[in-house]
Amino acid sequence: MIGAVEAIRVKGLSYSYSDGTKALEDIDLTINEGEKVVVVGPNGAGKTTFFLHLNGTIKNPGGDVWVFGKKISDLKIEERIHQVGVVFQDPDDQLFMPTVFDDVAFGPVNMGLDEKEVEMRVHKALSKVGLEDFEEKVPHNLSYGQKKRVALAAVLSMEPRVLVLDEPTANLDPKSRADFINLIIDLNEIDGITTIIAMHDVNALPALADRVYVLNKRVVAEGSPREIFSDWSLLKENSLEAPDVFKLFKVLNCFGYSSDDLPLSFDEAVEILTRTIEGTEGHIHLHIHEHTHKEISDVMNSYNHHRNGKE
Amino acid sequence: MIGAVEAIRVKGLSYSYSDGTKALEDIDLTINEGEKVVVVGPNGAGKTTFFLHLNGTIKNPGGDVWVFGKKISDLKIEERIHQVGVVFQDPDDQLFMPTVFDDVAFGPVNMGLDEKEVEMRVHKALSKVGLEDFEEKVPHNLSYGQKKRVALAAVLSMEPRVLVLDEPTANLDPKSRADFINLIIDLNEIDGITTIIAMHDVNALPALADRVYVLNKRVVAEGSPREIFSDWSLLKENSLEAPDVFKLFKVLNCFGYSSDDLPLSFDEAVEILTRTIEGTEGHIHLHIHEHTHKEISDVMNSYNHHRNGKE
Amino acid sequence: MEYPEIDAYASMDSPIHRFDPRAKIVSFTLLIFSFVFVNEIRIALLGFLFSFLILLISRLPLAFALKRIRMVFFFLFPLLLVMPLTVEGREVLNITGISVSFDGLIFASLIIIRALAAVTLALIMLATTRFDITIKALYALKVPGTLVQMLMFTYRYIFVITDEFSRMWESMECKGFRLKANYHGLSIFGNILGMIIIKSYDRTRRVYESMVAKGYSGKPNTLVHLHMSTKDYVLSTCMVGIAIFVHVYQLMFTV
Amino acid sequence: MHISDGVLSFPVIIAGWAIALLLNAVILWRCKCRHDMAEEIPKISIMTGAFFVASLVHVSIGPTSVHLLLTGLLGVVLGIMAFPAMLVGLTLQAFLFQHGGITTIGINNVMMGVPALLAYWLFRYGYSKGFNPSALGTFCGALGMILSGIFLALMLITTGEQFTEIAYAVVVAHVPVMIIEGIITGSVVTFVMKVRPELLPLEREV
Ligand SMILES: Nc1ncnc2c1ncn2[C@@H]1O[C@H](COP(=O)(O)OP(=O)(O)OP(=O)(O)O)[C@@H](O)[C@H]1O
Ligand SMILES: Nc1ncnc2c1ncn2[C@@H]1O[C@H](COP(=O)(O)OP(=O)(O)OP(=O)(O)O)[C@@H](O)[C@H]1O
Ligand SMILES: [Mg+2]
Ligand SMILES: [Mg+2]
Repeated sequence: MIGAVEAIRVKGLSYSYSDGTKALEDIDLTINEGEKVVVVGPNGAGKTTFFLHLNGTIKNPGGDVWVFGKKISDLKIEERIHQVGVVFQDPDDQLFMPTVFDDVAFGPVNMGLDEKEVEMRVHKALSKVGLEDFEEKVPHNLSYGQKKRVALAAVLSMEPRVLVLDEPTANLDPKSRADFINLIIDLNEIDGITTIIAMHDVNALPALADRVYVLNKRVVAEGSPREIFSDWSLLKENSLEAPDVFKLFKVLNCFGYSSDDLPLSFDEAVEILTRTIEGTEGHIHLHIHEHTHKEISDVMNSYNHHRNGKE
Repeated sequence: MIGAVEAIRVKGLSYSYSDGTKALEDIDLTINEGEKVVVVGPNGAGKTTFFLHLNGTIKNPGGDVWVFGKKISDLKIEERIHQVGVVFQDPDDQLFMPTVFDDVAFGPVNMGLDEKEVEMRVHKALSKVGLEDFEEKVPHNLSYGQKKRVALAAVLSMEPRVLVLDEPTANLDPKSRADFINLIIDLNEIDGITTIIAMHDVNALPALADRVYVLNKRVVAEGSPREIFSDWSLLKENSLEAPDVFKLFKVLNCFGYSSDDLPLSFDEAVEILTRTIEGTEGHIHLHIHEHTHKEISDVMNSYNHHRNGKE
Repeated sequence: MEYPEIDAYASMDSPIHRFDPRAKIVSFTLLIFSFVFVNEIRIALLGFLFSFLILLISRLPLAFALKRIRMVFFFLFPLLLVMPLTVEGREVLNITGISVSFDGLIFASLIIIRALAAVTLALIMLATTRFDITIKALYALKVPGTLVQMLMFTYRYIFVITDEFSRMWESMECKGFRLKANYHGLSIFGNILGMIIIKSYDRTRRVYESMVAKGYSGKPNTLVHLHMSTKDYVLSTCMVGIAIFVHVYQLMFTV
Repeated sequence: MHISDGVLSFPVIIAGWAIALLLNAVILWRCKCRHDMAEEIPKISIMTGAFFVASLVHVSIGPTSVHLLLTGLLGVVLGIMAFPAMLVGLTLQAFLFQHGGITTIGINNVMMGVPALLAYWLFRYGYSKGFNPSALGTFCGALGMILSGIFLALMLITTGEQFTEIAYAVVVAHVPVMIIEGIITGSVVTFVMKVRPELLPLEREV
């Protein structure tokens, strides 16, 4: 993208915890304004640690993070939290005020805004997450999905330009998960907020990523979701998997369905199928020839690497 | 199954928490020895509450639970924990001893076994979960996936005949998740342990379920995974979703792929595809006829109910 | 926030590391009590040197040990400044009418030396045994089971709660909060603390449930394998001997 | 403010141990009669863990920083079980962080545990008389702290007259901390009353 604004730039970032655990090594990356980026990597890969650098919670003289062209260490707190908002995984860790209103107002109050402005922001943030009438509720008594929304609203009220989310879909039931994903997509597409997300849920990943970084202490790979999921040895080395739909189309390819577009999600699959079938004058042949079985077992072996010995 | 032994039988079980929250209403169900059963339902449906009844943690005079034909309230503690072992969601709640060895030995010691036997069981349980050399480790130095395994080992060491797991795959990276699922399947298939699992992860569900109960305070439905996932209005009412692969084959059906066997997982999909194509003398036609678009949009609407307004 | 990792070097090897944990607890505790009640500064100094000698024998990294020992020094250091002025006694110096007394100086030094000896011994005792084994040794020493279990579970959950607390703290800092000693800051801190208390309280129920699921009935449930060897008997006899000797010697000395 | 090893005299230390052990024994015995110990043990342990962690926080006042004791709060939240909880907490603090001392665990337990008990009784009494819980919390938090300070001063004076001036200084030094703990305890009580009132032992006896 020519002329795109650099939202986040990280250069040669390394970090070790005080007990000696090396969490990050020489991270280099650039994220442009308006992008949706997902960071994946196994448990303990340093994703959360990395996110703590993005808003300056970890102060690290050994590496530099620029936010919209300014060094994060030079930004004042109020400026910084206006640029980058981080939503952590466990909503209970983020809701510590007696009411939903207070929790959502917490950030704006710390930014020194006046009362009117604070109230306006709280209403706006709560309506974004669909919890307009919850202001007076006690966060502790909400359902898990609702708590996650309040935690998000509490960051949205600071109106950050970059939104960082650590495992947004964990522990949610399927409906709440789908709702939450849509909410994030809307924030990105409608409000133009740059989103950076860490997650393990590969089936939800494609909807949330224009670009994927694979992190395992260092940046192991970078690319579109399609590129990342096509590289099965990369997946294997980093304890990852490809979405089921993607794997299935790999198999369909073996059966003679030929399309270079491999879909990553159910919706995309339907669209691609329709397009392909229409493009081939209304029909597709699936058939078995002599190499098919071999090809299929190759695909299975590459992608089901975590199930070795089970087939 | 004729002549099957009833592992768990529950009759007319209702429960309210002391603050008045109605968590369970009139639950009736029977689970046979050797079955793999999954309980699904939205957040707050009462799954965890139900599980607390299965091993007598909640003492409830208002409902009856029989374990292998005996009323649970009549069983002595040592007998009871030998019959049913429950692994809860958060491993930190279950690893309360200073070392892994102590945690895994906790149950056997309470059962009054002698030292030799306790040690043998600890070794056996740890080797089942693949953590042979971890005996002297301290829980806070383990990764999340490892903690989950230790929590499982701590229950396996009591050698229960029924294993109850609350959200075993939550928060795990894809590899750990796949490993954990395989471990559970092995315990069921090789060791013959009856498994009862609560989870939100529909893509992993088919591998872990012979039969599914949908719980939402009461038992809303019961059936094979295929039956449950075919009933989209049931799914919708209970905040559930069908696995992506299953939905995709519904769509393929619209394109003229005709098979009544809809696969639920990637592996099954490959197997069914191969079988179907071989059965039709080596090929399948996918084509678009006049009703196709309508049919597809019907499928999409029924199954993507949680994404309304997004398409 | 740091984990309280007192036993980071417990897997090293030294005669002190090999000392039976029960014997270690008994003899070190006696030594501590003995050195703490010495009234004669020279004997106190000998006690401190003896403690330091054991520290050297234990091969614990000095940086690790000193970092913890010096805390006591900082804590008691003000005594050294205050007591020479407040305690009456032989005057060594007179600065513009304020008399600095020798007795005060000696007395403050005595307190600090005794404290240093005690903390050094306590540190060695804890740092040379894995903490879980120390707790089991307490149980083997017939300390009431209820207390031992409370120590054990509290120790375990300190780590869990520390993590939880750090995460909450991080998320507050992300929203621009800094703890200052003003009303707003403290009452927000009260909220976090309240949240920690509520979360811990909810956890107590879940932990109890999972304990009951494993047949817990309130009794301690660990296997303890500890064997006293001849060396352990000799070593503990020596230490107990020194602990007693110090006071006998002091009695004779002062008479 | 914990007392370190080496400061107090032998009789004071021994008296401390005697009172501490006796009170603990009585409280645990009473608890055993009224409740299921199997349920109480994990409860006290985890709550003690929470207070332990909270007391590691340093609040800076001017050039120095103080770490919190939370004596009054412990009493208000845990009731009489605050006393054994304090014993466990102090033991771990002495062993893990070298705060306080080994020989002084007993006396420290008395010095902070008795104010905690008083704070608890006062809180319950005040609540039953219809006082505002937040204000009561603030008062009990402050009271717990200043009582600890006064006890400490008394103990120093009992040990020897050399400590008289220091004892006064100790009481004065406790005043700012008293205010801090009062505010914190008050806001914790407000928070808990709003979010999870059943957690405070107001109606039931512990
Ligand atoms: N406060 C800490 N002190 C010491 N080590 C830590 C701390 N926090 C994390 N670590 C370690 O740093 C490494 C990176 O941890 P991090 O939490 O960033 O991983 P992650 O990628 O977020 O993992 P997950 O997917 O499980 O959330 C891990 O090895 C972890 O054990
Ligand atoms: N100790 C408790 N006291 C009062 N109410 C409770 C308690 N535990 C659970 N509940 C309530 O009982 C209902 C059932 O809770 P439960 O934890 O069994 O649901 P669940 O199906 O396990 O949900 P999830 O999928 O989120 O784990 C919920 O409304 C919950 O708020
Ligand atoms: Mg993380
Ligand atoms: Mg649950």
